[in-house]
Amino acid sequence: MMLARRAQLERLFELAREGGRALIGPTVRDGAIVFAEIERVEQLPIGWRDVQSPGKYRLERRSDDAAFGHVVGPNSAKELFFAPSETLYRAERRPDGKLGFTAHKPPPTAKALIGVRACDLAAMRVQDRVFERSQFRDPQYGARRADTVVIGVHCTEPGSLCFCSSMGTGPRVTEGADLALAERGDELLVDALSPRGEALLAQLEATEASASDHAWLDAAMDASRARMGTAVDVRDLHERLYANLDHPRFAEVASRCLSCSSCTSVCPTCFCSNAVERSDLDGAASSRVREWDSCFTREHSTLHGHAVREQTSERYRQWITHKFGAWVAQFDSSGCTGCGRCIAWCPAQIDVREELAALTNNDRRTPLPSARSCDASQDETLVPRVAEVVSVARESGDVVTLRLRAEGFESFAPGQFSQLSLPAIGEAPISISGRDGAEVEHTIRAVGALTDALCKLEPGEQLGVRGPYGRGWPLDELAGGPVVVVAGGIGLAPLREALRRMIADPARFTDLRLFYGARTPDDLLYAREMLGWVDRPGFRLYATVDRASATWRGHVGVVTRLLKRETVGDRARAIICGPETMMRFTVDALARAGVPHDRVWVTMERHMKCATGLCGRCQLGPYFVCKDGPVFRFDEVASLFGRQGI
Amino acid sequence: MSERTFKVDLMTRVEGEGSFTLTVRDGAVVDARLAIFEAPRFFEAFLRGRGAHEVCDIVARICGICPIAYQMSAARALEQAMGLVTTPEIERVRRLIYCGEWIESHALHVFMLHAPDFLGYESAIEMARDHKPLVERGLRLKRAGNRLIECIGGRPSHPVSPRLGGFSRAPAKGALRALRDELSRCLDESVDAARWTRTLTMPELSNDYVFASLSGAEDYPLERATHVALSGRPSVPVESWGEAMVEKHVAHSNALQATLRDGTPYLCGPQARFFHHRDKLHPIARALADELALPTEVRNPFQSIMVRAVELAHAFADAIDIIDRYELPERAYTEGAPRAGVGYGATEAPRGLLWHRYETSDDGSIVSATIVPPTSQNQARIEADLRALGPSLLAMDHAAATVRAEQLIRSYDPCISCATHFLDLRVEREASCE
Amino acid sequence: MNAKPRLGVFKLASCDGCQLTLLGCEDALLALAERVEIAHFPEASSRTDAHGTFDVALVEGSVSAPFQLDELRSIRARSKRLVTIGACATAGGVQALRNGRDVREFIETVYASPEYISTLDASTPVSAHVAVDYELRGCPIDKQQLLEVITALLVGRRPEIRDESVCLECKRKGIVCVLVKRDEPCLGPVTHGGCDALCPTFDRGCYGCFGPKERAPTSALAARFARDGMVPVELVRRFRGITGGAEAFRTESDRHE
Amino acid sequence: MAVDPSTLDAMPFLRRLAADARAELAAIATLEEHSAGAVLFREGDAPGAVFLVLEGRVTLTMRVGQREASVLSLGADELVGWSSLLARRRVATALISQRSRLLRIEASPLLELCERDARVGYAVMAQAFEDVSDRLVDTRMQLLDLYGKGASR
Repeated sequence: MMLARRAQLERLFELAREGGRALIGPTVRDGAIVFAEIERVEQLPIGWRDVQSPGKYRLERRSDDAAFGHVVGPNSAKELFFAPSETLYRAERRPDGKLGFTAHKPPPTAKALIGVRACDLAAMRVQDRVFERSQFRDPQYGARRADTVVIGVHCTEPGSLCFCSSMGTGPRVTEGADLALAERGDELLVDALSPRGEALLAQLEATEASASDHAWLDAAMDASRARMGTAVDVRDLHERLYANLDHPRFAEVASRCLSCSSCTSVCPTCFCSNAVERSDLDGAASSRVREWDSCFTREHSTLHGHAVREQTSERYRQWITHKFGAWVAQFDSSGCTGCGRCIAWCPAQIDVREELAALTNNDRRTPLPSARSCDASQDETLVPRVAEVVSVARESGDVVTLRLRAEGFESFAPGQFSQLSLPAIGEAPISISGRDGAEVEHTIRAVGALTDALCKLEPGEQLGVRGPYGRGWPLDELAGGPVVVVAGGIGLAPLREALRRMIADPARFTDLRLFYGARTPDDLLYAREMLGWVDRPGFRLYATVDRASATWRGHVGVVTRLLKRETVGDRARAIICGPETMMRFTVDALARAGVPHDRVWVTMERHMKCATGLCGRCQLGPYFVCKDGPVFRFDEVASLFGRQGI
Repeated sequence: MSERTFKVDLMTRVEGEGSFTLTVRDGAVVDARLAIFEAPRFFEAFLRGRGAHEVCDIVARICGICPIAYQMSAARALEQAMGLVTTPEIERVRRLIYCGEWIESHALHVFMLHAPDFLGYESAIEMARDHKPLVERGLRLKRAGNRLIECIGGRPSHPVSPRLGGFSRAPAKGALRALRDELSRCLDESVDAARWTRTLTMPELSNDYVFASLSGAEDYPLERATHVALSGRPSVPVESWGEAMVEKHVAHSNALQATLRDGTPYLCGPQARFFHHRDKLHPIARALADELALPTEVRNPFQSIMVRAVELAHAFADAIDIIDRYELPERAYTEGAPRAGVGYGATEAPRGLLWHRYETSDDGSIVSATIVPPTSQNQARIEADLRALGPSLLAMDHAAATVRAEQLIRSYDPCISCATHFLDLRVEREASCE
Repeated sequence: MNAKPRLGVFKLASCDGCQLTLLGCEDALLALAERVEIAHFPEASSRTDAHGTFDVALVEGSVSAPFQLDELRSIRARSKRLVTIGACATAGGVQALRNGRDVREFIETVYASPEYISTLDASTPVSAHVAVDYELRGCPIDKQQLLEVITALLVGRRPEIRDESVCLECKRKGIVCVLVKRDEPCLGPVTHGGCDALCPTFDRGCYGCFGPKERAPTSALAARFARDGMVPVELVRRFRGITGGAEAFRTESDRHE
Repeated sequence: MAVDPSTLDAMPFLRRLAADARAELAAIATLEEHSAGAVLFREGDAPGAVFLVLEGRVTLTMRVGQREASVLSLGADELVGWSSLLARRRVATALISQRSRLLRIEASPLLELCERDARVGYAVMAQAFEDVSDRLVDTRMQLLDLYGKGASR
């Protein structure tokens, strides 16, 4: 550690801004200390402090002229790297009908950050993990985040809403910065935490800090910890929260919560986003724009026009259990850094520390899965590739199978899905129903504007495609014993390629039974193909319909009735895809037949808007359905399955 | 006996819904009626009991096209009632945003609503097929006005920043400066546009008007005044305007019509302002008026399009001057304590003078409100003009004559929604649904 | 595409500001006219077709006089899609402030000869009378949102207009919350976004032009205002404003009366 | 005429009955075989026999206007015509949709037997109750129209 005069800040500003770097630091604007571009030391909030309490924030004059004598303001570094609103790509339909997708690249702007607290440095690490070290890497975030110089500040004067010491993120800057500063009157204690920091420090006029300087800082940090507001008990917090999903406090807090999204917006780690189509008036071109979203909006959990989480209590539960619970399973750390922003900027004055204590006022614990390690991230631009329709097969009145020529499906696994898109209309996840050489098939039911338009495509027309995404069926785990496949309605589509592969491999799949329920005989998909399978030894097909005319000689009734009549045997394994209600009854029927939950796999449904776990929409408890699923072994999701408002 | 009736059940290219009937019998006009169809909205009634600080937000909703006029007249009146004094810096910002409204409203009227009459089109969109540059120019000028309003007030219709005492936030200097180039280009374009109005064929009509416009400020009347100037009569202090004119509720149109106390209709708006204050126009606009050889007393209502074009140039030039001198004021507004009082406010809306009177109680809530919009003041004058036009229509075919009558009414740029806090459809609807 | 889709613009009780927004789409106006046939738009064109059929009808204004009811039913019958534009058409507008009060007394306040006046007791939204396909909020509506509704309807998708709070827009813009920093009463937390957080941008509290958002827990916000010292009469005014006729705001204001 | 009591072993719920009770039941049962297209009874018929499906498929159909709609198909181990136990008219038509082997028991001797021998009575009623309950749940699921447009997936 080195000791410098505070006047060296001038020099540090110069160094930080070298090479045209934008310097971002705290400054007073509109009655708050905000994090914004500054050029000169005088723009720091010298002589200001921010006094905060739930739902209130006031600037006050200090008795001294400390430059860093404040805590955190309404904004954070988040907006610098994860833009509040940004174009992902532009789509164009050329006059010849061909499509083009052009990625939007944010202009590379090198940044230097100064005055970042330990809590916010922790938040940057959390966001790095979300955007850069998950299965998919977000290039827009990466481009903005790359090559950022970070000058942290040890927090010597925490506010009453601070609880970084509870969350283990502060007050001392220990990582994530190049330099760490401590302000002591007109002196600075400076620590270099990286080679770049060393280089910067070498250019400052500074002397080696003494043992008493070290001791002063240690004491200041201890004092800071002691001055923090209410502490949060973080031991097993994620498991304690998940054990209290039905806690009456959720209803109580919902009577105070405005569901306004302020907490998630000011949170330096919240990353949920929404992507919308902005089409030009002529319909020939459109942009896909990503914007900050929040689990407190209705649309965030909207699925087929209905909100999964309609009640404020459910949204509050989603937020708090994700931030302090699911996050641990998803990213191996809490989503909270103890900065206190969600308390200060809550118009309803809700203090999350109080809510956490009230919600976990018992000894219950529910274990969560541990975080899946991610050894290799792949870049995901969210930009579609152009695919061309090779042929269109009409399966039933409102279902067609599009055979597409598209690249990138070589490593496809049955059960995975694609994101299909049309400019100006939008994008949706569609399961892959088959692959044949370089061609992939998607079976689509016309239920909305996009699927209607997809179903109307003709051979030679183009569309956008991303994928394949998600976890498919565990064919290897199924091999060897009897396999029961249960499909309902269009749920047969994601199973078809798995069935084909099992049919084609009689040595490993000697006993294969497909139970398939559809609405009417006309709605039975792939009827001709299935008839071809019937001759295959060891394969049995049971099809049933909900309603039929008297001329139909097949089964009438629900698919579980068929299952009940069959002896499936306790060695069987089952894979199921269909409406959630149908899957729930099927799982029960299988359990009665002796097939336990850990030998049943189901596909889960959530709105897989980005398909990469980056938008936060598809969350189901500790999972992102788009990348942890859509196929789950039933015991993984049993406690969440069919539960309202999760 | 010959009788011809010219009638339009739904007037188009005017703001709001109105109709007119003109009946000529044996060469003499026997009936000239302008009726206004809007359901009453009762602003003056529901303003009572509201807080003084809410009035600017509420009265803006009287009109989507000239909300700033309403906000400014209301602010003036309430500031007077509350004894609140604004700073000169803030007054200039008020004039600036008002310039924006004049630009937006005049550009809309000249190019989109009135020009198609002169060139023989049903709409500016139709006109764009043959005169695209003209329509695009109109849209550019209008957009410049909207941008100016947006910069200061947030949005063109019902801006949010105007308040008692000033603005909730004063515009940043840089933001205004950023508009300067566009305004300057548009000033040139508006000069060209005014020259173009001279090429239009003006139907003949010459009327003897009593011109009423605000006066008492050193510049061209806009956002403040002490008096109402009347041609050929002594001027009237703003406070007394309510007594100098009378509003009457006439059965045939179910509208309040204003006349002078002796029953004489008067005219407010561009021609009146030009008549009284030609010499106070910005030099660029004044030179333009000279170049166009506009008489100070414009007696032909069709020529109002030329006056409006001159005012458009004036508003651009005025706006640019204000921006050039602009410094961010220390405070965006001054505050006043609520008190009981009476206040009067009059400003020049694009289509004429807009007069408000409020009485406040000691907690600052509204005890009574009176709003006299320009269109109701011009209404009697419009009917008088229709009467004057009548005989000249007899030589024309019916359709052309009807269009001509409509064109005359349009030359007033009537703002019917403004007027509808006191207008209703019933009577005229029933009468016209024969 | 064969014939261009036909667009009609209609007006009930209103200030014209919303249809003016269509004229204010300067850059897009001529392009729009290429895409659709603007068949009835009296404010802009003398070619009208009040009795024709429409693919999309934009309706501005509230129902506040008897004749408007018949007019509205007729428009509905002739339009494939009926879109209400603005606070009047979706919530009754500022003129709904008269609702629940003695209209006769109101008429006498404004009119010299009240016997000429015919009006309904309440100013009501279009959806109170006929089915509405889409409600575009705002006083006035936002230009971009209007274009979004039209373009979305043209390609057959649902408009990408989110029912989220003003707070979310405010935070995306990096505005410092006026409620938190100085207790300025702001309806943003319970108000439908779409204005791009205009009022907070201009350093004042939101006054609810876009009406209540879904799940607008107005009582929780009123509780905050009351904690900050707001008296009931002011609470009533606060929720009974430009969109005071909307259910959530009306109920809340009534609660404090 | 009467069937061998071992035939009853095919039905799980009857396997649990004591041998003498099974014999009594066998005594009033007959074995029938039908080929596809045959009709066991028609909607509106007077109450008659109850059937137990040993193999094959029986489809219940109901008249909707001019057409006949299939509402449920029943297979091995399932009960057909339970409404006769309540002495009600047939609520649906039972159509053989696949060659079937059935155990036929006339309702009146069966009810008499149930009255006389509580063990049989309990077994039969319990089975009928379970069947009806399952069918109720299934019918609800069919009503939900899970694969319809409004429902997910």
